Amino acid sequence: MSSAREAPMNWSGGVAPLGMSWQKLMMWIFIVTDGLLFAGFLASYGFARTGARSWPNQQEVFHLWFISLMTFVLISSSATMATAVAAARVADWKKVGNMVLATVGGGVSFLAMQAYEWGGLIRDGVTLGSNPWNVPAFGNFFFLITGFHGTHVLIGAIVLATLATRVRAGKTTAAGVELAGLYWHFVDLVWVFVFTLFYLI
Amino acid sequence: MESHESQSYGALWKIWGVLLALTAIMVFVDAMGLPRILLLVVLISAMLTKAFFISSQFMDLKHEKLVVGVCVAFSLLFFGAILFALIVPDGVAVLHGGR
Amino acid sequence: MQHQATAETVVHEKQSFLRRYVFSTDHKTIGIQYYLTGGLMGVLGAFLAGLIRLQLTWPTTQWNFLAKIFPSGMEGGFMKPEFYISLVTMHGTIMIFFFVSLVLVSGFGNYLIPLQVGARDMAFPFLNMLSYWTIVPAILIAAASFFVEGGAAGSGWTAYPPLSAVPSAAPGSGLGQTLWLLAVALFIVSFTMGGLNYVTTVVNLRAKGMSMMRMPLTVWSLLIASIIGLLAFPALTAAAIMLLFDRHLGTSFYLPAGLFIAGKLLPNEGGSPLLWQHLFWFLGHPEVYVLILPALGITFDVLVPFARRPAFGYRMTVYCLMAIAFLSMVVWGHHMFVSGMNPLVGEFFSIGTLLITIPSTIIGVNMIASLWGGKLRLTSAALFAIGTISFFGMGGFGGLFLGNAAADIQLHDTAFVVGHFHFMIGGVTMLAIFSGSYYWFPKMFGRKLSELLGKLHFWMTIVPFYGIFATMHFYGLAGAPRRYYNLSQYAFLEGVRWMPMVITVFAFTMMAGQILFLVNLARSLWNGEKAESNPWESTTLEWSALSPPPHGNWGEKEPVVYRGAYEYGNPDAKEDFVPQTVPT
Amino acid sequence: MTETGDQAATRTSPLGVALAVTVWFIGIGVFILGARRYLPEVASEHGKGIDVMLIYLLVTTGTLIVIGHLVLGYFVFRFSRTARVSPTLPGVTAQRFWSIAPAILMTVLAEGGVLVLGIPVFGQLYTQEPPADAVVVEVTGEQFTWNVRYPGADGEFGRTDPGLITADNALGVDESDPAADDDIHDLALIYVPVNRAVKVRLRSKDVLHSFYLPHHRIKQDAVPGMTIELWFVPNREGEFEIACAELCGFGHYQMRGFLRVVSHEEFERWLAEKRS
Repeated sequence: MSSAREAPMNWSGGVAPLGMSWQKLMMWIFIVTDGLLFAGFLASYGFARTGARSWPNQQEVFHLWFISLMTFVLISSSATMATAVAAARVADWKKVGNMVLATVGGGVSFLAMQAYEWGGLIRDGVTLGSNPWNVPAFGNFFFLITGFHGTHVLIGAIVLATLATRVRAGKTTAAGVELAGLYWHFVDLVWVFVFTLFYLI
Repeated sequence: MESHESQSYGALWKIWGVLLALTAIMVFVDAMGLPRILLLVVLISAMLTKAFFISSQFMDLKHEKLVVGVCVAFSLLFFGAILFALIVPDGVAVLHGGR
Repeated sequence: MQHQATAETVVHEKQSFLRRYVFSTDHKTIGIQYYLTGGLMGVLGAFLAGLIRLQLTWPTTQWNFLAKIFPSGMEGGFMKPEFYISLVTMHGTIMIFFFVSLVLVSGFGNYLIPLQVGARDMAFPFLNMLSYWTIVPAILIAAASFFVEGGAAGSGWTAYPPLSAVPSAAPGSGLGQTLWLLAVALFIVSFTMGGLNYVTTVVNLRAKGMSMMRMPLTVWSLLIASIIGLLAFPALTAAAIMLLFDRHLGTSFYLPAGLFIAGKLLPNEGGSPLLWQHLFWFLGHPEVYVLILPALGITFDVLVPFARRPAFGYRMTVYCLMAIAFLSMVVWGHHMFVSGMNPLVGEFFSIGTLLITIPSTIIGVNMIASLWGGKLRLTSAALFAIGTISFFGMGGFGGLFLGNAAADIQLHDTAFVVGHFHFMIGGVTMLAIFSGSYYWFPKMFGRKLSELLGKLHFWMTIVPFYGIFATMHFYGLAGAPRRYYNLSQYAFLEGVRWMPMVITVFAFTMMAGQILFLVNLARSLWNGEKAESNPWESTTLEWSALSPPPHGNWGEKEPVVYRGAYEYGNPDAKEDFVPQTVPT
Repeated sequence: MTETGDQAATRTSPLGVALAVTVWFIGIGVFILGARRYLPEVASEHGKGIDVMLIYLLVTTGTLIVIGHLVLGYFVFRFSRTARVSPTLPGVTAQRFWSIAPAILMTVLAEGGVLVLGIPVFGQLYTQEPPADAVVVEVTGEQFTWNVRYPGADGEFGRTDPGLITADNALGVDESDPAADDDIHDLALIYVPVNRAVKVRLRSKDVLHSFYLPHHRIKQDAVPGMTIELWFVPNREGEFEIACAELCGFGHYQMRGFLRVVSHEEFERWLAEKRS
């Protein structure tokens, strides 16, 4: 019988075996699930791009320096968020508040820049249906993927804004800040892949 | 947890610098017009390095138990990769209008 | 167990009726809500199946009473072909997503996980309630789609584009298809919320001493099932979003150039239908195991207490469940051997698929071996559990044909496939649901189901089931394609014309049998035989709680686990079983 | 209901017997039914290979189903009448053995089967080049029929363009293309000579279809945007049915066509009269 050959109870209730609270674990699993959603999009994009006879040269389509600037903003916001989490651990709530606000600022400006980029491309005639280079898949996947990433940034910004107010009111915990931080870093992580796979390659 | 408190803000901003440097390199390499295959190698390795830094340093996987990081990385990278690897051959078929 | 005496004292907060029975956050209430909702959908799905059988057996007969229910689909009492396709589609969708998933994974899962791991509730009860109240609109939308312009979705539960992507391609591809996508999307959201809860609960909220290798196999299988679900569903989410874009925003993810549908040329360009098939089956195949694995776990949990022997090869079974789960994530392509997929990839998928037979066979052997040396108590629950073993064998060996690329060329999309997956995600899961119901009903409602009705129900389920779906295997071997509104014009089926009638007769016999179960449920809810807290002399944790368990499950003192899940027939125990809570 | 303790003395349990008999009956019944021949009579060269695969699977799985059910039934019969649970618990070695044995069995049986019998046939059908003298025919699925086209004397199909599709130009053939002049068109009817390779160019105008020849063990989806080629050698004269095996709309069941396998002479005669 299996249980007979088994070491005595190897952990007791209440002690998380993975060393993290269920909230944090749940957030991590959610991140994996959501990450696989983007994996699905990016794999499809790989499929479409392999199947496409030609693909627009991103050097000409995008202003890469501008995209790099967006990346810079997002990475910096990620850094400020990490600082906020670290500050929350040592209960430096004033710093937390400022850093979270800075992060929200980063997120909002990223969204603004993305809106500007979309506007520019739409003016150049890039739509879901067609685009100047006759590669519909390009427009399709561009708006789909960046759009979904943008939505995630928006949600993150809203979450962080509420978090900031709660910090001001002193109604939040280090764990809470950490959870919000995890999500925000995930958004940044996704952008790393989108930036490389869609804008550069 | 102790390890967290001992961690200085400076360390985080070092990571920030590294990430920006990597980004800059990627953009620069992309503009250099390397041979395709080499470009892919450089960009993807740089991308994964960035991902590693963000997840381990910012997302604190370095302070979690190893199994967490392994599971997350495996789930995302392996299943992402297998999805890509097994549907792209059909992309080629579509390109040539048939098998 | 003295803490039971004080159990009621824990239920201190007075809840309004609404909080207690409708918007309850108690995992037991939610589990029962799921169970009943799923059961309702099961009845609806069976009704649709009945209509399908009517059409296939008497293609030209007039059914006036049906004309009243479906004025457009059954105009003048004659079934329209497009309505038939909608029936096939919705029967599959409802049975898979809204019956088996709901009852087996969500229903039993919610009810049993906290009780079997010794938690007071799910990790995040509110999210749990949310996941139930997300599935309700999904169901309403799916049911409503029958009555919209063009009828319900008509592209099969696989919803292959372009048929599903181009509204003009089929009557059901209009609003019906949109609603279908909406319903499935909501289901995914709900499942994700549930899955997050399952995994975190099992990992973090186990009782003192409940190490992983002491968990009942039900919990193991539900844990593994929710993990692969969480990993696989995003692909379908992505696919569904792209399909919605194609349908409503003029994109071409799945639509190649030069489509000429309903008399006009479509502007789309640059996509491929193959993409959907890949993304869909990347979910679709693991989804099958999301349904099968809990069924296997439950079967073990029911089999063992009635064989009065420990589960044979518990550890190996756990490892096999894991192996199946992993393999199931990387073999989706065996649904696409003849889809135009790259043949080398196809061969990879074929070889990978047949690897699954190895852990599956081991599990089957362990199930049979669990009876060895025992003293069978043939209650209804045990009967159904034994039936499940037989079904698992039959369905599993059918899988050898379909996983085999060469054999699949002949069998793909024939009735053989229909017979096969009905044995697996129809039969194994359904019998597991029944055995689980007879086994845990006393825990859920404090009363037993009638054994007499239960046994009648068993005979009227298992025999007709074989009559239906074993026959379907042979109908498929004879080449009969699936999803056909009428096969009478095909001469190559002359030899097997008798089969549809046989299938139909058995089908209606089986449906009649299921009425016994409904009667049994209704009757036993109010005046079934009263059951004490451990009527079956089982060892697992849920039986140490009151029947039905109070809010908070355990009274003041949480249980402590000292031993494995299945200590039956223990020679050095005064009774022949030792509950997990008995100190060593 | 549940007989507890030792009430269940060695008396036979009628329910146990009944269940055991049912289980035996099921296993043997399935085997007997499965032993009958349902497959449509094979009419192509590679089809023989597929039949070998199918029969191999029927025999092996059938045997396993019978054995499994006999054992299960015996266990039910035997252990529903025992007085007390056997005191000896299953040993580690026994559990190991019953895991390793099935593993080896299935590896040999399933993997061996597909590697030795399956993959070669599948590979021949999908990866081998057809012989040079193959009769080329283009089959284009549409809701709800099959358009058939032969390249004609020049052996080249005329260019098609979906933009040109009209009521009487179902394929949108570009008449300005000289190669189109001698193309031979037909609807849901394919003429091929016996014992000569037939190369099918499979296309679709609208949605997915599946070109299904039950007697020739051929099934291949027609995917819009792709031209999928497959070839087979019909080895029996006669008229065979074509069906659609991929849900393509409400008329799915109506996509019936015919494959006429005729002698060389008759095929040539038919070609000649079609050309004139």
